[in-house]
Amino acid sequence: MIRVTEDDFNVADEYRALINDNGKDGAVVFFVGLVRDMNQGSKILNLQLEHYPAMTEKALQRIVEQAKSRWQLGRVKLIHRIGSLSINDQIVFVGVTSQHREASFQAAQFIMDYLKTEAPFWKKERTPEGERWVDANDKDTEAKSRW
Amino acid sequence: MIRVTEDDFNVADEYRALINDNGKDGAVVFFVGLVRDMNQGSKILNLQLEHYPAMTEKALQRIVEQAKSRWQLGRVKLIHRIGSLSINDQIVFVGVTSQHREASFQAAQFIMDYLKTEAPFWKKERTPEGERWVDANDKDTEAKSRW
Amino acid sequence: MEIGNVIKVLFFASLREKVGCDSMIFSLDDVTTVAELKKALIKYDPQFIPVLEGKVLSAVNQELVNDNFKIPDDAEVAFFPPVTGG
Amino acid sequence: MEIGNVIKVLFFASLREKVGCDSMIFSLDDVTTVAELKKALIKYDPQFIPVLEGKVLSAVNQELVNDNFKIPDDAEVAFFPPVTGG
Repeated sequence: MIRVTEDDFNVADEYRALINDNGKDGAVVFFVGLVRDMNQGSKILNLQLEHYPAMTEKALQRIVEQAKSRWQLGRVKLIHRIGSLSINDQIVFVGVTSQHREASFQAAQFIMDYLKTEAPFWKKERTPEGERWVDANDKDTEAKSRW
Repeated sequence: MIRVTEDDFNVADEYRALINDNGKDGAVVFFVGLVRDMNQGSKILNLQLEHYPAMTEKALQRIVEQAKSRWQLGRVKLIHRIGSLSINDQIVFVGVTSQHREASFQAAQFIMDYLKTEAPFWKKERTPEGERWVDANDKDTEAKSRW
Repeated sequence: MEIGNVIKVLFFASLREKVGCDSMIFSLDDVTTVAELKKALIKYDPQFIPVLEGKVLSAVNQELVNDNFKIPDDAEVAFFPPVTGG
Repeated sequence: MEIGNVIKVLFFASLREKVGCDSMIFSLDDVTTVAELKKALIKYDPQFIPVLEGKVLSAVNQELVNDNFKIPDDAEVAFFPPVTGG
């Protein structure tokens, strides 16, 4: 259900695993987060994703469990990459299935909002001007407050 | 951007087309709607999707344009199948990219809410008890009213 | 007979099955709105009562409209039940 | 010397770089809460002032906690900046 890995993931494989032999769910929502070429006004060359290994899976597990207790979900998959990433690389995958679309949409957003504010990952960007830690975004804290 | 077709679609191909050479967008949200094995209390054997050919693409185009005028979106793809469909078959695909996740999540939901209430498609289900037209869902009308 | 406002009327899904026909041509001079077209159809054949009363959506020239919408000449008017795609 | 409450303190990301070290062991008898641990660290070395003041998140035994959280014996306490994953 949770994977934290240096390896890339394959969206088609994850999609198949969510829908195979799953006749009861009519809705699948996925989110993929990718490395953008610009951030906070600078061109990005690549980035490094640090995390707190002992805590990461625990934190993600808790977020997914909270989502499952709030909405009637079928399957949930959450993958987050760590280590060195380039432009356009996949960073995070959230896939949720449910009978009706509302639950999947809500849960996928809930998971991302919590992941963005509670899961111990930190991005360090390399730009033409040098390296810098990415600043946390106030919008993410606001986004979480709606739940 | 819009496709109305009897043919199945491939989520992996659609995903690739959304992210290829798209360094500026950090978020991709997709929704896939599938034929469920149960609906409104009956086992479903298969279903037939009728539409109003002269109107369908026009209606979908308008929905996508409304979404694009409300949120800053990168790419949008909307596919809806017609004709004969079996359990677990893919019915509808919505894929949206944007710089940040909020716009993609909102737009994908907006598109689905409008599609569910304004696009001229009708499902006829075959159940062990016979054929029946699917009833429109009040929840879909409510969902639309939030926008 | 002079032909005035020629309207093509389409029916879809359960409405098409109730009417038993997917398309009709009407020449109706006094009809200006969708509501009036419904009344004229019912007057022409009371079998339209169960078809056109209740939750029926209307499109004129492939755009959803409400009952007060004025129908232009040579329009394509469609009646159908609430949609159930997606 | 009697060793009382042994605490492992971890730093991540920009805090790790500021401290120049990712992990320390402290034996601090009077420390019961996260706030007191911060004070004790600053008293031990004023270089912790710019590290621990401002927006710092704290986790005790891998769970996010606030400043009033009571630290159990043999805990792992982590300090880090607001997270930026996803």
